[in-house]
Amino acid sequence: MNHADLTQYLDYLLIAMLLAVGFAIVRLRNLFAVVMLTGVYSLLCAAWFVSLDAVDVAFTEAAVGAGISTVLMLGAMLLTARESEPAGAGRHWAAFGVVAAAGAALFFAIPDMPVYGDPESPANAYVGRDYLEQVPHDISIPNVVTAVLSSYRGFDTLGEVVVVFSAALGVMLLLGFGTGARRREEGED
Amino acid sequence: MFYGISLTAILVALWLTLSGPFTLSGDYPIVMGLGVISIIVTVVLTYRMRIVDRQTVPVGPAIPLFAYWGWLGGEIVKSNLAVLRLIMKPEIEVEPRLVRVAAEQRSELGLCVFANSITLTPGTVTVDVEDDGFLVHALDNSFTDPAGFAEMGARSDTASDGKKTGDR
Amino acid sequence: MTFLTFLVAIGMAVAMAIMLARLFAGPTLYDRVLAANSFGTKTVLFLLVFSALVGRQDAIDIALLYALINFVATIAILKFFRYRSLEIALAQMSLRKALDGEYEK
Amino acid sequence: MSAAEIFQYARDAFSIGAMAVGLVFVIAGATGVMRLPDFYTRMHAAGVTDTLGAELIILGLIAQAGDWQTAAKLALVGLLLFLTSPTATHAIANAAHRAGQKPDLSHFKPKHPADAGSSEGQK
Repeated sequence: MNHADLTQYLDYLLIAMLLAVGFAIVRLRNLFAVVMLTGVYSLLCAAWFVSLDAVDVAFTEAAVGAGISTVLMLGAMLLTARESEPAGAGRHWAAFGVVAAAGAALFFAIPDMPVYGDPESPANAYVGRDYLEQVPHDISIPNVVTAVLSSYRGFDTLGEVVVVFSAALGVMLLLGFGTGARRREEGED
Repeated sequence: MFYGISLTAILVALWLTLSGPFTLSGDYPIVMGLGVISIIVTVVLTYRMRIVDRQTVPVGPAIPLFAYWGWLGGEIVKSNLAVLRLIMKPEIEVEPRLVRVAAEQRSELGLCVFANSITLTPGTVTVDVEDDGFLVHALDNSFTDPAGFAEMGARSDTASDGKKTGDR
Repeated sequence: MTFLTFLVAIGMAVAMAIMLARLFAGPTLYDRVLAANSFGTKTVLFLLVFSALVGRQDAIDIALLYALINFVATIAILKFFRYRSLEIALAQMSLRKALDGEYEK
Repeated sequence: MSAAEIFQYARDAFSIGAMAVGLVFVIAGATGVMRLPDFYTRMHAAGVTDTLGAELIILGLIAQAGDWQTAAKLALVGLLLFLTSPTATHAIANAAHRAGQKPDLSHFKPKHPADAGSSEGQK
């Protein structure tokens, strides 16, 4: 049996677990458990990305989703309650309507998507093929994605880095990491 | 100096493990250059921080430690089978115990190796470190044999600095 | 051989699902941390087996990253619950002492 | 049959054996985490997975690995798990202990499922 046939069953298992974790995140009231479940959700997502051959996305998802955002959410939990309040009963149906409509639109769009791994799909056909052919001649970097991000779109990546850095600074100022130490020192003095 | 050289050797080995074919093939000078630069920067930084010593680059203890890991592997297999027998019974029947284990290791590394070894063998977990020993939680009565702990302590002490227990 | 690797991967996924059940059930916070940590270990193993199954090495790098992140996240969560804060108080203090000593010279 | 073929078969047999036994340990550890009655006892069951189960599976994969680089990376992952798992387990146990969660030291009788629920230690 071909391994591509086998891995799709693993995909089903991973997606089933993703669904279960998603429902648990919605249902649980203990915010701490929710933070840990979002970390687990990122781990599962990244495992699924690996099986879809999107290794670089999986790398980012594991580092950002499971690593940094878990820590940031814990920092945010310092400033808020440990338990979430149950939502009012009346609001459920409107939200469900919006979610159902968005889901139906997504399902409606599925037939227009290119087949998984299709070499003729728009993402692979035009510029993508040029990149794949040009990278070995232009830059001596083995990974095409890295070459595109850090060389062909270098300024774009620089802008992204600036945005992410200032966002991280803003979050740190908001959450106030390290203020505890300052307060303790002032108390000692 | 010895520790600096061994740190460099470890970093080179790590770089080759993680990007071996690209670096060794010679087709990608950028990758090789980045590797050389990052290794040099790391070594220079650690030198400037003055943390290159026996504790951060434990090459001296590493050799007796590997021999110790061989013995520890046998212990891990034995206690794994014991725990497996306990938890695969149709009816769970365990009698957990909290016991104090005396720890008379000479060095902090020895203490650390001993505590980690206790945790690493299933059935016993170091819960707390106190002044003169560890507080150990054991899954069942059969895991709390003092002679076993004493042997593990002596061996981890020997492994951490290469001397026999007793000649301090 | 391929099929056996596939079976091991399925087994890992089943073990992950069992850990998820413990994560949902709790009942205490430490049960959840333990389950999340163990889930991470099993995800690492799943990725390793998966990389052997499809013959791609890249998944091993992801598994390495996971093993690191899993450890750091577990320690971060526990530190948070021990000190009610994310800063590493002790390390900061000793670092500051060392720096002060350095500058006085 | 040539020597290379015999080596090939031996390698495959070792790999299959190691991975199958490792799988048994991982699944047993997971069921143990589900079945054991108290947080401190569950910790031991998780340890079964982290030590022997993980290392055996990694050993089986190393035997299957085609080149030295894959084997070295797998060995690195194994070393990392070997070094970090006891630290993480100890950190969890220590945090629970310091937070005042008492281990249930009674003899767990299978007849009383009511004993299985551990005390709420969340603060």
